[in-house]
Amino acid sequence: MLLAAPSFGISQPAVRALLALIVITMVMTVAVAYATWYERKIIARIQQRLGPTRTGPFGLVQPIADMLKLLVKEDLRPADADPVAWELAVFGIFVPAFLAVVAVPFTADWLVSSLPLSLLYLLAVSGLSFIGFLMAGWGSNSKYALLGGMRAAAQLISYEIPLILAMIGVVMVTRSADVYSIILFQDRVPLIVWQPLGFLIFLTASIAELERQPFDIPTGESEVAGGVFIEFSGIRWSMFQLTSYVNMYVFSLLGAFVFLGGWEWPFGRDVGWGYQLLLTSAKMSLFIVFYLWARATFPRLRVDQLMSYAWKVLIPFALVQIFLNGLFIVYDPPYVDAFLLVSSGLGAAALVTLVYQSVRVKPRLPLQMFSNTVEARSVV
Amino acid sequence: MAEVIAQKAPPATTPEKQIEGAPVVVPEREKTGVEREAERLTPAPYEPGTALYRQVLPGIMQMPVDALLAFARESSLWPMTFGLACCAIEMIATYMPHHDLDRFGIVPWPSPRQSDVMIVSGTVTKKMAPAVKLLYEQMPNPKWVIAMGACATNGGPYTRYDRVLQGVDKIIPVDVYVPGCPPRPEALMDGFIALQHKIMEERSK
Amino acid sequence: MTLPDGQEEEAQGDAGAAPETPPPAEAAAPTPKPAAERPARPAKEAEPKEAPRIPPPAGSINEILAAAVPGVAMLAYMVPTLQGEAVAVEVGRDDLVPVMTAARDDKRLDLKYLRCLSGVDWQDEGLEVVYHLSSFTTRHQLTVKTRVTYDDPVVPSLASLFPAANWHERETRDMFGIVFDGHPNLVPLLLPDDMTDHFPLRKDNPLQEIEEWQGENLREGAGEGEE
Amino acid sequence: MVAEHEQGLDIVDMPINMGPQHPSTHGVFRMVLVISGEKVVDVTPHIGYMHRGGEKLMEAMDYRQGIGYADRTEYLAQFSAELGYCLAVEKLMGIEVPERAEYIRIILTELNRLSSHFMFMGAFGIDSGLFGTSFTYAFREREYIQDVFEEVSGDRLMYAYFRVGGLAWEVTDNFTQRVHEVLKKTQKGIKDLDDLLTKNEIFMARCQNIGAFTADRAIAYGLSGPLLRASGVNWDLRRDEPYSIYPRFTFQIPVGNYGDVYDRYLVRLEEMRQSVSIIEQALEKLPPEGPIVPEKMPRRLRTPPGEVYAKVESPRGEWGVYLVSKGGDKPYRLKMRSPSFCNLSALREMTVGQFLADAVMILGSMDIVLCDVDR
Repeated sequence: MLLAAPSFGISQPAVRALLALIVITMVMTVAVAYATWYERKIIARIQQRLGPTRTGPFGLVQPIADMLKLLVKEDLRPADADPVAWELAVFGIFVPAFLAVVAVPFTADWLVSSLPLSLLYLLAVSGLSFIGFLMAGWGSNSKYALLGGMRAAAQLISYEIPLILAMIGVVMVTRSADVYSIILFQDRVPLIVWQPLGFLIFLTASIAELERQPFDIPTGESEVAGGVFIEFSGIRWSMFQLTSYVNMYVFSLLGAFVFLGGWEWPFGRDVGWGYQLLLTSAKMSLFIVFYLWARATFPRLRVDQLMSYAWKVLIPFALVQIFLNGLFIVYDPPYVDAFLLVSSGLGAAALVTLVYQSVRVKPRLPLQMFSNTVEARSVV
Repeated sequence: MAEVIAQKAPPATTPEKQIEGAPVVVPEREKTGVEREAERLTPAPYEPGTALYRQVLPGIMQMPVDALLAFARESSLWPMTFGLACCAIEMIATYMPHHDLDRFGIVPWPSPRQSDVMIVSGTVTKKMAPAVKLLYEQMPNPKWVIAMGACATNGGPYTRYDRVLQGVDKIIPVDVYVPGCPPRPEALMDGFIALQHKIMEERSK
Repeated sequence: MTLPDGQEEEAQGDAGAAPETPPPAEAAAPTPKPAAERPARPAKEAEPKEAPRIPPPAGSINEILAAAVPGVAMLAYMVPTLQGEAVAVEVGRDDLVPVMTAARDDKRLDLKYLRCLSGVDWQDEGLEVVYHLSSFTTRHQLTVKTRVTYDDPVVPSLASLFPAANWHERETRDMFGIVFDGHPNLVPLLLPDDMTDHFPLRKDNPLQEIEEWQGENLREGAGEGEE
Repeated sequence: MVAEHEQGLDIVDMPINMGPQHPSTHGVFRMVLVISGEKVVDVTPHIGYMHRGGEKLMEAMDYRQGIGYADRTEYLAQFSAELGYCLAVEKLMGIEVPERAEYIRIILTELNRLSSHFMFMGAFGIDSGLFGTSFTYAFREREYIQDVFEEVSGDRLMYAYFRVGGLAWEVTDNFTQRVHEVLKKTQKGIKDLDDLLTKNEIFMARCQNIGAFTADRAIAYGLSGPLLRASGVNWDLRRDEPYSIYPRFTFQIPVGNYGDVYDRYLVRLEEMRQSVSIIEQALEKLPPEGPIVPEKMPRRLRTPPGEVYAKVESPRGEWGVYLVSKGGDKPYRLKMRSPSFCNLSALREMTVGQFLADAVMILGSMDIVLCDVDR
């Protein structure tokens, strides 16, 4: 587990990696269980009500109760469901989420394996999960599930591209695709300062990858009534929920490391791993609170609006970002970082105003008000 | 224009009741709509499954596991978003800030597969009864039913109209009856607490 | 077809039990108090059996309608509404459609808004369909009625004229059995699809009795659960 | 011409059954949508799942017992339903309602319009995808209004407080002060919902020019209320066919231009503000004391034979009562013209050609109450 620290008396790195994996899965399961509690409390607070309070102090036992209940639920399978797709759907979604955790450096010396291309590995693995959605959608042989599955595939694929383009911008600036060295690069200034446009694109694309509220079309309750997971019950369904929260952790960690400087930025690396862990989790919770807040306050986009937003807005802006980075890196003007900051900031401002104005640009007549005393003739 | 594939209700096949030796004397006359509907309203069977640990663990070991699972089940009852009539408005009011059901760990889920409790809130008419029965059968097994309001209990103010089913327990077994027309949100919460006591008491079955 | 003014049945409120068509058994019919206790009522003049048919004043819209559709036997009278009085017109079954098209298209009437279409079951005087029309520009209100007998309850459908009538006619067919010929899809609306012979709102369809014990199929363990 | 790889395949439109149990069908309403890809090709609504014979049972109940059924038929605007029923019977019997009772009736009906529109705002937010936030904000205000109704009539939802001829009993003595408190909270609630939904980019993108309906199609389908006004028809029963004491107040009637889902939302939001001003005017003019039931009320309400078609502007549209009486104390035939029934009949023409997600929005914008549709 501790690559550079004393190695628990076990020499072979493989056994240590295995030990680290077991510890991570245990920690991640507990962390995910309490993510459900955390989410219900925060969304309840936004909606002016108390979250679960009756089961244990402050409802802390609620996630355990939910998990136990789901464990013992009867596992129904629709008679005419496709058995192979049905069984493997869970693993199709579950495995990529936990694979991504392997390459994430929690603190300077707490990481399972240091891959030279860990950023590339993370993006590639997180792109795998849409196969699981398709299998779940097709396997459960219900029209809603099929519709949800198709929408999930379309959304995940088309939001993978802006995510990768934003990351390419980052890699161009830091000249390395290893998350560890990207963090080391940000010891003086976090990358969000140099790449605000890249940060915005990453943020929206990550919400879409997680299928959180503004983009939760595959599992939207009001249209597709639970979409892909409509036929799953009991422990199988809770696996899907588990992976959606693991993905949330992974993407908020990724955002914290790449854009906010991870455990490096204000205090540097020599501070003890306790502070580093605290710093990382603080930045991670910034992202998580944003995801939960988005879930409580944003209505859902329509499928065609979602697609046009990805292809017509996010990808062109990401390409502009990469072009600007390339320009400055090749010509290397004296104040490279100043230019980077200015150009990317302008790009971010252009993106925000475009989105803000896109709906308002069409002039719309206000309501006509007719007084009730005047015998106003009818308009028809 | 794509021809409309109207989803007709499945025509009820008239079962041939061949009692041995008795010649079929009466020619089978065309069943009227009322009789065909009566066949659709047969009560849903209730077959309680036995959990795996009950077959494996010896008697003495089952006690703590029963208690633990009963606590887990009672403190995370997930009802289905299924409102019928006026009682549905009071059910929604119970989820809202003034009387928050989320405190009991009760979160409404859209699909019957992920829910344990079915709150029948409103009048069950004979046209809706087959749908209610189908939803009940789709729910995974440790499931309970709360009949909310007078209409679900015995037809309520509409009990004398022949299109209304006099009580939902004619088609699905009901665990808790909540009186009132519509019952106050506090009454529904009291129904949930009664259900929790019932789960605790029935844990050894 | 003149209005069949069959002898009017005295349907006294609580005591009237006409022999052949029993009115619906009241749920909790208040037992009439013994005559002694009842306060001496002033000698009541005979209760008017039929609403007085006051012909509408001259110049009201039924003249315009009569002019628009010459040669149609129309019985017009005034009907109360919240704002005063309105004109009601009783028309035979077969010249219903010309009257309605005239009411809708005539510029002076312009009755484009079909508000309400209801069936009324006058037990032995047959089934009646009542149309309430009104107009936004000329602010007229008109009620058109037509009567059909029990044995051939067929009325021409107005679904082509007024799209609003589409669902109302399907509902009236479910409840009263009045068939609207020419209706695009006269499939049961409020009743299950295979129930085409049971008309709940007809007077001869009594309310069902309240069953005493309903818990026959309670779960066997359910009873003893409570303490 | 069909590409060769598609030669063998025949593209079939997929019928989807938005069944009686669906989170966004506001109760038991079933739609069979035939969709090709995401576009809706055909809609066949199935209703009747909540048909429980309100009209048949009202024929068996006399004029005092029938008010409970008017409540239960229109269970989100109960006071409008009771007002329509009482006005019909009073018109037939020729009873004059005292001043004080008229004012209290108007105050309670307009408060009920507010609570019904709050319910619409909440449900409409859920249809557009908000995870319940609009519901909780709207219900917080609705509970305050329901507290006033409970103090006055003793019940949260089924008030049965209006009687033929006036009111059942006197209101609580701090009635005006309580209503003033609730109005302050309601104005804050309306502002909250306005900020949450109206200027939200995604909400505007989801609602604007969806399910647009022209004025003459709206009249042909017999729409009424906010749907009719959103399509540009300037028609409000409280002004054009005045009943009770509405001519004494001055308020504005909002009328839309495009007839789409966003206009219907704006019309309802504006109507809530107008209702607040009506209540304030009515509270000032409320006579402090006076009878609430006419003195010489007959002990048994017997109506002379005849018929009347009384119509009231309920939050969903024109709620009418066609009452036919053959003398005696029971209505011979009572037809409730429910606005949701007529508004719903136009669903097919509004939804064909839109996306699946818009079909949910259009249904939500109609604000139907299923017991009102099936009676």
